[in-house]
Amino acid sequence: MLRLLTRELRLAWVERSGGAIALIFFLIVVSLFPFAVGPQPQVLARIAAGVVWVAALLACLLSLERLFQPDAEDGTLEQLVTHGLSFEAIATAKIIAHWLTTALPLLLLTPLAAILLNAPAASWGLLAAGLALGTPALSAIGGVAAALTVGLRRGGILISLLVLPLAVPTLIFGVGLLDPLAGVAALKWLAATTLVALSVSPFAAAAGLRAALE
Amino acid sequence: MSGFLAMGGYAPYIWTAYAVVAVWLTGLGLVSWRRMRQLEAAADALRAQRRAER
Amino acid sequence: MHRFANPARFLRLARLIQPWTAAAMFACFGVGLYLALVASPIDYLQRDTVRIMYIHVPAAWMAMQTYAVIAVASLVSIVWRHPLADVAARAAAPIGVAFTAICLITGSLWGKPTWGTWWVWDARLTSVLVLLFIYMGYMALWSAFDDRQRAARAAAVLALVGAVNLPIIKFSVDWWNTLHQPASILRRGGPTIDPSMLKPLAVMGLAYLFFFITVLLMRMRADLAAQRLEAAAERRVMAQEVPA
Amino acid sequence: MPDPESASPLTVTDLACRRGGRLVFAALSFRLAAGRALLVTGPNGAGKSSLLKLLAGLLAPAGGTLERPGHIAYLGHDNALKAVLSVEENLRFWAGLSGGAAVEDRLARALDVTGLAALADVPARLLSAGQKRRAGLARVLASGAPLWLLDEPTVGLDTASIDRLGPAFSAHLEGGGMIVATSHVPLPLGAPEQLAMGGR
Repeated sequence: MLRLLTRELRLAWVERSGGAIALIFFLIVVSLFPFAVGPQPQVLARIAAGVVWVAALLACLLSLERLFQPDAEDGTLEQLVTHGLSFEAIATAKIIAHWLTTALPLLLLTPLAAILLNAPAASWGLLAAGLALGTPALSAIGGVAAALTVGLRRGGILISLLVLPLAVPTLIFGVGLLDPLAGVAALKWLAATTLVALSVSPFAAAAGLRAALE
Repeated sequence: MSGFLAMGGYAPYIWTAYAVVAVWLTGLGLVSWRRMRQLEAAADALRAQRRAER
Repeated sequence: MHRFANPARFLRLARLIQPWTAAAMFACFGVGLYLALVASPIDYLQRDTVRIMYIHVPAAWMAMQTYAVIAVASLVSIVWRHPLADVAARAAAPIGVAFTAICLITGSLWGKPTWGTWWVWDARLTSVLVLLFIYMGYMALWSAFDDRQRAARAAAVLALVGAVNLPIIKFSVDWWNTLHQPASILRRGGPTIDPSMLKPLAVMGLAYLFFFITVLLMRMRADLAAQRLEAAAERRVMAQEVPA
Repeated sequence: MPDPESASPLTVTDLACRRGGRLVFAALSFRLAAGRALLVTGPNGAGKSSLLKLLAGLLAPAGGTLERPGHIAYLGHDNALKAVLSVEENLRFWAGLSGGAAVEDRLARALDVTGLAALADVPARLLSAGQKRRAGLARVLASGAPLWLLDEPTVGLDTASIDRLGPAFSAHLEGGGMIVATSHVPLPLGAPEQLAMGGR
């Protein structure tokens, strides 16, 4: 499984323009809000956390369609199975690779987004911590949705439809982290949500992949 | 000299700005230069080899 | 194989003038930095932070100039289908990104002491930010294709569409800015540049320009070499497919 | 060379296969001893590919039992090559996954037999269809698996390349390996056993 993960990371590095697209998309979405609601720093500061979270969520969705689809098309998925990798191992490697190549770089960009939205420096830490803790759930849920839609023609749009409702808890608790009163509770719930997502998703994604090979 | 470095109290901003410009431009310049040298060397070696075969 | 219409002539030309532009670049940077950091007077209002302007404003100029180069090259590429135009356009984009990013970062470093925040949605800075996104979209489009001809064609069209839209974007951002413009925000670094500041600005501008030309030539030569290597690999594949 | 003692025979007893609700075949039984090859023939849609996928463990049988060696190499219709990676990088990944001893020289020999040694460093996207197919075959040759499952292995290959596979196949069989293949073109398998499918 480790060997597959290292190859996924190598492939992501060779085709890094794909990863960069998600990062640019993240910054563009963040920049759209000032155009929409006006540049007043006070207004932006108040909605900053929510905007960063929504932008990060959407950016994570971008690369999900390419998670399993290319491997199903070029026979790689078949070969991985005949080489003895379980569907669960394949799904886990892919989800981890997705998190490392998409969510992690996003984390590094949150200060930039926070600056654009005039978020107070004090909130950057909580914002980054929330994203670090919440994005694994997004990768996990996204992995399941990607596995379920392998082979479908318009899989990409469908993935967003499947992931977004399931991502609501992560979004609420992630932004809730910055709430002065309920911050600690939000942290616990966020961690719980991510743990549940991480523990369920390899098996759900494996079922999806197994069905795709039928 | 220290007056010059202090930049009228705005030293951190001014020197960071100049550092960013210096790092980014020299970085881009060096990377482009190294890439040019490597690729042209490989291409020329290939051409010499093909000419030798002919 | 029109792909290599006349790179030989271009390569000779590039090898000839590249040392000169590099030398001019270093000279201008030397003089420019001296003028900017040492010789120029302190602006009575912004004190020393004006020294950031000397590297900020030329970067904004060059960000626009680079896009103009890409747009012209794209036009040449579409109208006369000259392969070198695509090579030039693709080589210029990363340099454009560099100038745009430098402009934004130095602008932010200039804004902090003046307004106390790292980023202000000032009309000019915002337009440069949008330009940065256009550059990145342009580069992403280039690397989205395997087939180089299709990539060149698509990128040329995008560059021209971008060129047509830039003035509209500039106008809309200015309009958006005045819409929300609380009168109190000081219009920064406007026409109040007194003559003594013009010299460092001009020299630094020249330095950036020579940097652009030098690095552009380097990246073009690298891209042409890469194309030759790719063609060689394809020949190897072809030769292997039909054993002699 | 596959290690003979792990090459337990391939025994199939009244195997049934259902795909997408359609019964593809049923009551299929055969036994393949070590060192033997089996050519599966029959019209398209008779379930030849499904049988191979079943043997490869890609599909669950609808009925019947299946005994096969633990380690198999399967060549389907696709060649599982990543376009951005070179031929060697692709094959090294799969050989690494197969594991086993002497990966390096198995890889080298496989590249040699399939005539891809000269193109080892070329990105897979530049290869022709025939060359990609040979890369797929090279993966199987380099796997060191006792059982080879080959679905139309010679699609897009010229006769010279097919003939060059002959020695590799016979060496595999003599070493106690097994091959189950489907093909519309004659394969250099010596005297393989025949299994006609789809006699409906």
